[in-house]
Amino acid sequence: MIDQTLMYGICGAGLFAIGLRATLLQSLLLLRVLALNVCGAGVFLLFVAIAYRGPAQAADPVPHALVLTGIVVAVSAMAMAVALGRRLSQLEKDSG
Amino acid sequence: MVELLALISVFCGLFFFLSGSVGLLRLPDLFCRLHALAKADNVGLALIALGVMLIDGSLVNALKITLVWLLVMAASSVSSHLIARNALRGGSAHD
Amino acid sequence: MTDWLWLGFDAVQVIALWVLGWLACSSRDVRRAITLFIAFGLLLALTWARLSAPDLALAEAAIGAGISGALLLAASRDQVAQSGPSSAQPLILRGLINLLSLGLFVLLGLALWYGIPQPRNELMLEVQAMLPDSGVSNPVTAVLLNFRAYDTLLELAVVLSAVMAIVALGPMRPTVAPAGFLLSGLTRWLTPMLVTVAGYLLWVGSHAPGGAFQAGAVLASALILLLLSRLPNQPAINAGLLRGLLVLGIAVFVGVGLVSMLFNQHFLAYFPGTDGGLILLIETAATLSIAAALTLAYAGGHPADWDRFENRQLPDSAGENA
Amino acid sequence: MADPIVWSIMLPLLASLLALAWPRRAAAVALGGAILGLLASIALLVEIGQQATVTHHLGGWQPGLGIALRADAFSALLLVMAMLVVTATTFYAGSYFSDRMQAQRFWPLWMMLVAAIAALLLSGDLFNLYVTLELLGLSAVALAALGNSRASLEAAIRYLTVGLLGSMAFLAGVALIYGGYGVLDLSQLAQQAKPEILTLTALGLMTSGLLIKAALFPMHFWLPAAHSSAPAPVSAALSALVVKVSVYLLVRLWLDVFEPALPATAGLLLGALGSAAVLWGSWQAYRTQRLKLLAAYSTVAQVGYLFLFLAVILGMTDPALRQQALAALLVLALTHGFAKSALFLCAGVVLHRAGHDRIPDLGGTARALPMTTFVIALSCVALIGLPPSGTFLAKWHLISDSITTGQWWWIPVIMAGSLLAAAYSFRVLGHAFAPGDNSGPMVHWAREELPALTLALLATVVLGLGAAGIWDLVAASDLYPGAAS
Repeated sequence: MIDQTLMYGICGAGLFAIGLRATLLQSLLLLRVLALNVCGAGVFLLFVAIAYRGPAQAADPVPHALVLTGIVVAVSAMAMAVALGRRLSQLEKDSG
Repeated sequence: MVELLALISVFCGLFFFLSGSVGLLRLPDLFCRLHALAKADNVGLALIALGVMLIDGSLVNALKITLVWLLVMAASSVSSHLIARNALRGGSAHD
Repeated sequence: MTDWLWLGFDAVQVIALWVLGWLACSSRDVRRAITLFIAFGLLLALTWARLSAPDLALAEAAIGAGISGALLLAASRDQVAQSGPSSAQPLILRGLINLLSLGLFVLLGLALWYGIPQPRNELMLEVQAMLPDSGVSNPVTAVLLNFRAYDTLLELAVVLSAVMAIVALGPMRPTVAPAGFLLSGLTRWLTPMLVTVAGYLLWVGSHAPGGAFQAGAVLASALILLLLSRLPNQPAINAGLLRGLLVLGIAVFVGVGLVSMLFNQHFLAYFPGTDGGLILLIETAATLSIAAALTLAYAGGHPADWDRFENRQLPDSAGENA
Repeated sequence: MADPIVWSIMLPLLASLLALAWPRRAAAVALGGAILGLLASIALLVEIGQQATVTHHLGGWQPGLGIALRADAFSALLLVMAMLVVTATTFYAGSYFSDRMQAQRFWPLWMMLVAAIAALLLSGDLFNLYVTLELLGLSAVALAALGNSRASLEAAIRYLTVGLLGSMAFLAGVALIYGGYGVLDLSQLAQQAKPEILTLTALGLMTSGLLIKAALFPMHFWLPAAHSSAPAPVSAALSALVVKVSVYLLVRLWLDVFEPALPATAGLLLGALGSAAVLWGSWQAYRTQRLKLLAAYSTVAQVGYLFLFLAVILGMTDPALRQQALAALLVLALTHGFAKSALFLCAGVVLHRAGHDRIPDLGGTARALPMTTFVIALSCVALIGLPPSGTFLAKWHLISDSITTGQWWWIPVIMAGSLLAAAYSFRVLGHAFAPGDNSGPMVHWAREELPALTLALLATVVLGLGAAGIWDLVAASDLYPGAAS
């Protein structure tokens, strides 16, 4: 196995765990969403580390395509969470 | 010879980045920090860009790198201006 | 020598990612967390470049750090609470959560260590073998828009449903203050350039890093700049046009898919010889839809005449409902 | 051109686009999309009746390189059930929304949800399943937030973050699987799956992600609020369909794809969680004061039964017996889908007419809304599992299978769950039949009550009497050969 795959794979696993922990611990919506994105970044790093084939060879393009899809999905989800939070704080402001 | 020049240029650039970061952390208020960051980063980036151009040696890429540098300059000056203006109006320059 | 240098670079990179991720996650101050998160995104883009994934580096810089950073910063203005309580959960629960995360990390690490003895190349070789038949020469684009085009179609649907949700929640957030001359000057100067870059990214995606998503994000950033700087004589947003733009990407995609099913038996089986052109057509439509969607996502709601457009039809739909 | 497996997904998707682009006719477009989608799913079922399984290679590429759509009797029957529920609910929703602005925002999202359900049921690719899960999750949250009150927004936010966490866990599992096997296609995976630490970790991650989405006890905490604060048609779809497709996916992965890699105790663990869900959900349903909350808690319990089935099936070795038990699981899922959607639609009618859904204040409902009360009673018959409902058959099967596999300890749980279900049902009906002041005609709100009646009749009479066909269909189809052998 290529060193970088393992190294960055473990880095991804760590980010996944950090994000998961913070998602469960944070109470503010925005911070929670942020933590979810760090968690997602960890999973993406897992994919890209698995795709890596060393400096001389081209990497496996399939995980790259999957991660590209994942990044766009993550942004959509984040935008939606932010909009929900904004609407909720408006309602809270209105009702005092 | 060219490589040596490039290396010197890159390291000088790194020094400017370093001093900019130190300034960001150490200087007392927002305006000083902005000043340090903008100056140091622009010069630092210019030096690194120069070094990379020298190593690369192709004219087309050199033009592209120059364009990148110009764009970063424009963006960073405008954003520094906006941050400073916002701070002046909001009066939160000292947090 | 270079090997050791790379190893050192990788080690610094991994540690920096962990530290930034940890700090961004554990901060209780929203602004601070967002700033750290944007830095984290940029570092991630660097990591993608390091791991020979230039397509991802572009996308991460444009979408992951750029658009989502802008989105989060705008959102941090709206939210009432700027910092959270120090500990929401009881101590036992916190301990359990820590234990769970740590356990998962160890388990994932073990699975990677023992489970992936050597890289599995089957699918990669298949992609390489079929690449000449895909109509494009960038393998990532070939996977995204030909081999696994259906994923991309559904992904556009995900983007659309998020935008529909955002639009349903309320009106756009108002601009805070009119932009100064410096920002509007920059916008005037930058917008055409951004549109050009978006077009370039779209075009170059067939044979080099780039493609619809990166192009859409760049186009969206141009639109967001326009929204922010509110230039004089800027045309108002036309809701009908906007609806059309949002729908366009998927509509073209599904249209191509169904027509190809009519002639070639399989959904999204492009005609031989036309596949490059069809992919470009789909990508162009997708770029426009993505740009519209990301801009609306940043704006955080529907434009002013979105409702008026519906109101105009009110008498009719009332009759239909009765 | 006649590929119903593709049309079942694309027709609702096109309807969603058209409803967004043409808000003026959105209601009609959605109804058209639902009916056409129903027809496509029935065509798919007919095709499966003839050739057992259907596969469509998207893009014409070999599975592995490309994505394949796959269906067997299990997924096709669930799809037909979903489309029936959707069509009835679409009729109902046409007169449900009093705020027209809200209605016009509902239709495109509604059709998107339908497309997502169809796409998930028919997908044969692990990463594609992740995308469909996200599509389903986001459109469901968007619909749940349409209530636009504080309660519904808070519930929607929790629903969103919990769902995203589930998807992330699932995706991490997909990444590991890709690293270890280099494939994403389910049929190729089914032939290769081995019990290794990588497979187990990946399966554990995917399973926990799906358990969160399926709201299995103790991960059910987000469900009651999200399902009970949404508009009635949305609640119906969330409770009857969205939760169920996550269970479907779990069953698919466990029984068809990763069966050789499963440890022996895994089934028992899921069964234990399922029993806790049955007891806890039914108890909470009995104690709650609101009709919609009762329906939501009852969903928690019914999901529990499905996991009891999974435990029993994993304890069997004979493939023929397994297919029979799978058919019984399917009957339970179908019945619950119809009955629960009918119950939520009725709760919506009650909420509209009475202005509240507090169970102790339901007095007089039976006289004011006779048809609605009748439908509630019918759905209760199905939820308890009285004959002739499909649940009766399914539970009877579950009990006898528990005995044959030696897992007798589930039987008291099933009994207690049914008893509690009877208790909460009679509590509602008792209050509804209490004397009240006004009386109404038999059918008051035809556009809302008749769809609910249709669904409830499907659950009690049609499924109960016509279930034999389901057994034949399921017994004949084996979508992922290689796993069972």
